[in-house]
Amino acid sequence: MSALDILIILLRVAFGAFVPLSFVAVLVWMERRGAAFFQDRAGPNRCNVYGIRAGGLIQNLADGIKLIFKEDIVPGHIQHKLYFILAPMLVFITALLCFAVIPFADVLVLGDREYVMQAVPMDVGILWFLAVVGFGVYGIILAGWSSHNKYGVLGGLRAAAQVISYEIPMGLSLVSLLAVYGTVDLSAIAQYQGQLLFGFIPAWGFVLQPLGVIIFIVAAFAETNRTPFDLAEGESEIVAGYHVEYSSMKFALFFMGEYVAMFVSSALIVTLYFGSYQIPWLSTETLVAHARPVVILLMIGLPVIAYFFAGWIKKNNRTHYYRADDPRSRETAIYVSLLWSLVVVLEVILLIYLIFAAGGAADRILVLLLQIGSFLIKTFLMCFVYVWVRWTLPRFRYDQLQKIGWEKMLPLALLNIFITGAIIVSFS
Amino acid sequence: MAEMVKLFVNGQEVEVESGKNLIDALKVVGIEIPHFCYHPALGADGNCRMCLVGIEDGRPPIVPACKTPVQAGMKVLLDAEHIKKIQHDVLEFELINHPIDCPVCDQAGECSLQDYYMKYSLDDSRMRVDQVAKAKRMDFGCGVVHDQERCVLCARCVRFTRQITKTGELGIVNRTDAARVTIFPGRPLNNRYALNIVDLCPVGAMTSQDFRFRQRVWFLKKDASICHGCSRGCNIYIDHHREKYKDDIIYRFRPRTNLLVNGYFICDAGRLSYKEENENRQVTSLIEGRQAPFDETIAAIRQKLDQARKPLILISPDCSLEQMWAVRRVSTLYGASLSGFSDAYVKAGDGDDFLINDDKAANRRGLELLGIKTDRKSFIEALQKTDLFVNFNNDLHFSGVDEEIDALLGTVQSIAVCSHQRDVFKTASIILPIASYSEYGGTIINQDYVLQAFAKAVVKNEAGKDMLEVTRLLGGAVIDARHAWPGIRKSVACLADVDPAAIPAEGIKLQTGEDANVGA
Amino acid sequence: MSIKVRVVERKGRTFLEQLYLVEVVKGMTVTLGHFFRNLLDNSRLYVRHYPEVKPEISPRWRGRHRLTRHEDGSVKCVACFMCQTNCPSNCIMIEAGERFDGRSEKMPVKFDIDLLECIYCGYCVEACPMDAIRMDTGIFSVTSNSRESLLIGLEQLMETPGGFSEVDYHKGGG
Amino acid sequence: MSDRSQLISTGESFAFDAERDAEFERLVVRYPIRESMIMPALWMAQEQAGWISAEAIEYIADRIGTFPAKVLELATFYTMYQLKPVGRYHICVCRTLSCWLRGKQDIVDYLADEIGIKPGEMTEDGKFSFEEVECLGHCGTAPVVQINGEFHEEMDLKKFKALLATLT
Repeated sequence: MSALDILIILLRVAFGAFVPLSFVAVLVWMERRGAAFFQDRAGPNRCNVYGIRAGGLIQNLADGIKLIFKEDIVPGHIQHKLYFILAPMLVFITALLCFAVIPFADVLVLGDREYVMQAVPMDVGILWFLAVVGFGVYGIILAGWSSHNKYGVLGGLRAAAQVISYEIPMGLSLVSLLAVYGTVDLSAIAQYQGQLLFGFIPAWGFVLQPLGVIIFIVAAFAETNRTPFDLAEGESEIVAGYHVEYSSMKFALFFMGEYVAMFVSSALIVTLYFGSYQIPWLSTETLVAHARPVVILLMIGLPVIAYFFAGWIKKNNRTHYYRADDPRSRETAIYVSLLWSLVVVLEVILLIYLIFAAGGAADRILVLLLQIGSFLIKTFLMCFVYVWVRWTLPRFRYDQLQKIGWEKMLPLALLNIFITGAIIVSFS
Repeated sequence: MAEMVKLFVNGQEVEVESGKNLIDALKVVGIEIPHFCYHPALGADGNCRMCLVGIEDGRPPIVPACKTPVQAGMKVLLDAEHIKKIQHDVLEFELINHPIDCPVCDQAGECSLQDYYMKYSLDDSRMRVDQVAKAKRMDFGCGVVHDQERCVLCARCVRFTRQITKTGELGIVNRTDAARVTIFPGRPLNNRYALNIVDLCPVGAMTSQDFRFRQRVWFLKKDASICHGCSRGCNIYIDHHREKYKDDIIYRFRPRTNLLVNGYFICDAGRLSYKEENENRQVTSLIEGRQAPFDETIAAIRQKLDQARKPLILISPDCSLEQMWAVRRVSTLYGASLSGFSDAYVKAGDGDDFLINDDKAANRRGLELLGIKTDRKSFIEALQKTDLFVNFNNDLHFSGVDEEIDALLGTVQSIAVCSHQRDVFKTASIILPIASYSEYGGTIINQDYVLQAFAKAVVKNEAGKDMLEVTRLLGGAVIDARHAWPGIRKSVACLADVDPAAIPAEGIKLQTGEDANVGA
Repeated sequence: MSIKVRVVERKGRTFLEQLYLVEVVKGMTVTLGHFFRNLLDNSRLYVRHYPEVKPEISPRWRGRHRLTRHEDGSVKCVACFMCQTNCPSNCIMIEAGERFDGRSEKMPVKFDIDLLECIYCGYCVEACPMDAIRMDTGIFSVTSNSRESLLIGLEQLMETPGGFSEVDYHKGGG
Repeated sequence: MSDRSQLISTGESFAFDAERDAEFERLVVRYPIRESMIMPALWMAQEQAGWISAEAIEYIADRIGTFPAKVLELATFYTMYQLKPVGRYHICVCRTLSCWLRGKQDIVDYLADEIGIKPGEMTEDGKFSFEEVECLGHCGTAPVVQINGEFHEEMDLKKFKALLATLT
């Protein structure tokens, strides 16, 4: 094993562990800001460090500090303290582990070595995901039960019943998808989606499985306990469900676990149905072959995007009432200058690349970075869908939830398998 | 039972007692005739004209009800238009110069004028001239404060001082709209019943310095009880109230009518004795000066009683009959000698021929009937022999220090089961707080052998335990007041037929041998 | 039975509505419209920039209480306990005492309002025969770091000035 | 009617002189109850001192054996008992209904404005004192003014001025 191998492995693991974590902050921010904008409010806009609010991200910092320093209460009536403490860890760790098998870029070819861009390169990919995500609900059940609290137990029960109901349509929708791809390896699935259908349509999962994608997304929502399927929390009926007795960082783990799970399931949806890291019509090889024009396009595009973004910042980041010596104009000036500095730095890097490093390994790394960017943007947008749905739809009633799961999703998934099977058989 | 007669009120037949006037007779059957000046204790004066009623087929057609004795077949009109007009007009006259300062008037809420206005008038004043200004906040002495503007000149107060106390301090001076109640200059009220004037006054003209502005009457909870100030056992109302975040405290005592015992009045000393119930209370259990939990203190007392060779138990003559019985049981249980020595409670020469008695012990007759010795000689003998002295709330210093007894007390170990912090209990090695009489129920016998029952009124935040509970925990078999009675009935002949749950409000006059002799 | 029974037509019985998806997409379009409108120009948000921009309060708005005074500064309250009697949340605690300034015979010695218990119903203001207690201070934010400081007494109640002119108050605003 | 209950104390004890003492003893046996003697006794006290002081009332109450407050009631009720020194001419103006309706107020106002004495007051030179009294029983010839016990009926301002002019 060469030093490069070890470095690449370290980088992969670091990516798999820290990207979901840092996305927690982004997602919490997105949830809050998104919720606010959906509801015609402003969202977090107070917390600041020397007047810099970073669009509300500083609020997350404040929340984090608060949760860390809050009193960590283990109620006296709890008999199984170990399980009580174990439960939030379980929820968080399982959510994090799921991400390990998701490829975030195409196989990196450096010289004669190939590096699979997954935290844990694993052939069984999707099965690992199904196994671990199903394990996550044990954390919730354990939390509800060990809380020794009626509401907690009810929340845990609901979570369990809900996960059982929705694992089935989810698995069945996957069956048809896997039949199409012919593999369970997520890397292979991602590569498959780099092809073009009929020469001009990207062969992404949602094109191949229009019904499957809907079933899978709905089931994924239920699996992650997100609205409209967050009956396990049900504030109006069971206070906060399974985490009613939790405080401080133990509560924060549940909270972060939920967002990691949301991120991971977004990543999986993207991997399975939305072309993973693939940039439409630009497969890995195409990109490697045309690295220079792509970079030149980027160099032109960056300042244009930055110009509009700066304009947007200037327009929106100001005080909407009379305020002497508005501190937000200062803040805006800082943001804009930072933005342009970033553009300049990127331009310089790209220029250096063009002049000195074009061709060979550098092209490969450039493509890797582009694909990672593509993957993250897609995942981010999928997360936005999560937020969007949450602030649009009301929570289902429990009986409605079960009815949809068993009476609608299950037959539809079965139907999907038949149709897919018929098509595959007739075409092969 | 007096003879009953039938008469008609507003065309309806009612049966009432004969020999009474219309107001009293009809009140018994629930028909109220408005009146200011009439009071059963003071007799009819007929000056207020509020009680005018119509008599059909009679002459004259309109008569004051207070001066009209009931007659068989009488046809009384109360709701006729002309009667209503009389009531309405009388009220209008009364209110011409009335300041209508109900918001600051202590009587508001128990004021006849206010009630009658709401019931019979409800009109705005038609007067367009200035009201006659009279003196306010006049100190009449004895804690009575007079407000001339509110006065309706019913003269109840004047008649009270002339007929009941026979001191005649008050008079109505001037005439017409300048008339007012006043004292002779330099001669304020000077009698021991003066505060009854405050109760008598149908409006807020007479207020008590002591109760003035302290609480609005509608907040007060009014519970019937018996005054423990002397052996008369006057019937009272305990007016108490628990304000938010505070303790349940007594604001005043008021007399409760009981013709067998105290009539309509109580003495000022008794009236103001409510303060004793609020202040200076023993609230903590102490063992050798150290605060201890109640249970621990009880255990300590039990231990001391068990170890003592010949304990002496002293009981207060203020205790209820049931408590005395229970303490007697405890004394037999521990082989203790029991005494009710309470000479200190007698203040010779303090009594009068009306309500106040020399003997300030509420239930001395109870001690007598239960056969508990009260004489000084036997108490001192027992005290000399004893090694443990248990005092059940008996204030030996009630009328000053008794040197001889104090000297003896200094030599023995003592335990005090007491409701108040008093000098005599201070030397005790164990002090156990108990409830005072406003906080428990029971029966007492007054000096005229009238057996009266009273109920628990006040519930303190830090409630002391009833003495019965203490004796029960000390091993006595008496669980509560009811369980004391089989034993009491057996041992006291004149109580043999008494059912404690069925003692009427006015009490039972006991037929004791002695009493029967006196009667004969 | 003479109760009129009205049969309400139930919505959501067609196949498309039963499918949910179409309705979900419709709803999501609406919310997305709001999202982008606000994202592109946040000056159109329906928000009040509290605490920098205070809300307009009408003179009849029931804020924190105050005790009014006569022209000479003495308290108008005569300690009649009407407010305490009427208070449904039992948050007013008065102690009365003698008054010697000739205005009345009685005045409050202590006048405590437990703002934590108060439900701001305004019955005390209605009950007051002297117009002595009012809720026209315009103070709507009753916050503190300790429970004790929210039990406000006579001094504090008298110190607080009214938030509106006498004319506006009696007119009731608007 | 003004408040008459503010008694004036002379600071000296009061007692009937020998003549009135004998008169008292002569009269008191006439009545079945001694309290009936209050009014004659008040008259006698007023004759003796010109007016009735607090001490006089206390003396009478003691002498009769009743409460001072009771004597005070009578002394304040009847306006013919003078509870303070009066002028040489004591003017009593009836204030009750008939006299009021027929214009007694003109006379009262005249006394207040021109002579300078309000009800219950006396001129500085001691010539006039003035009191509003309750019904004098001459309602048919209202308004009526009584000066030193002498009735002047159907008074009006003009007649009253003329009347005052005759007094020296």
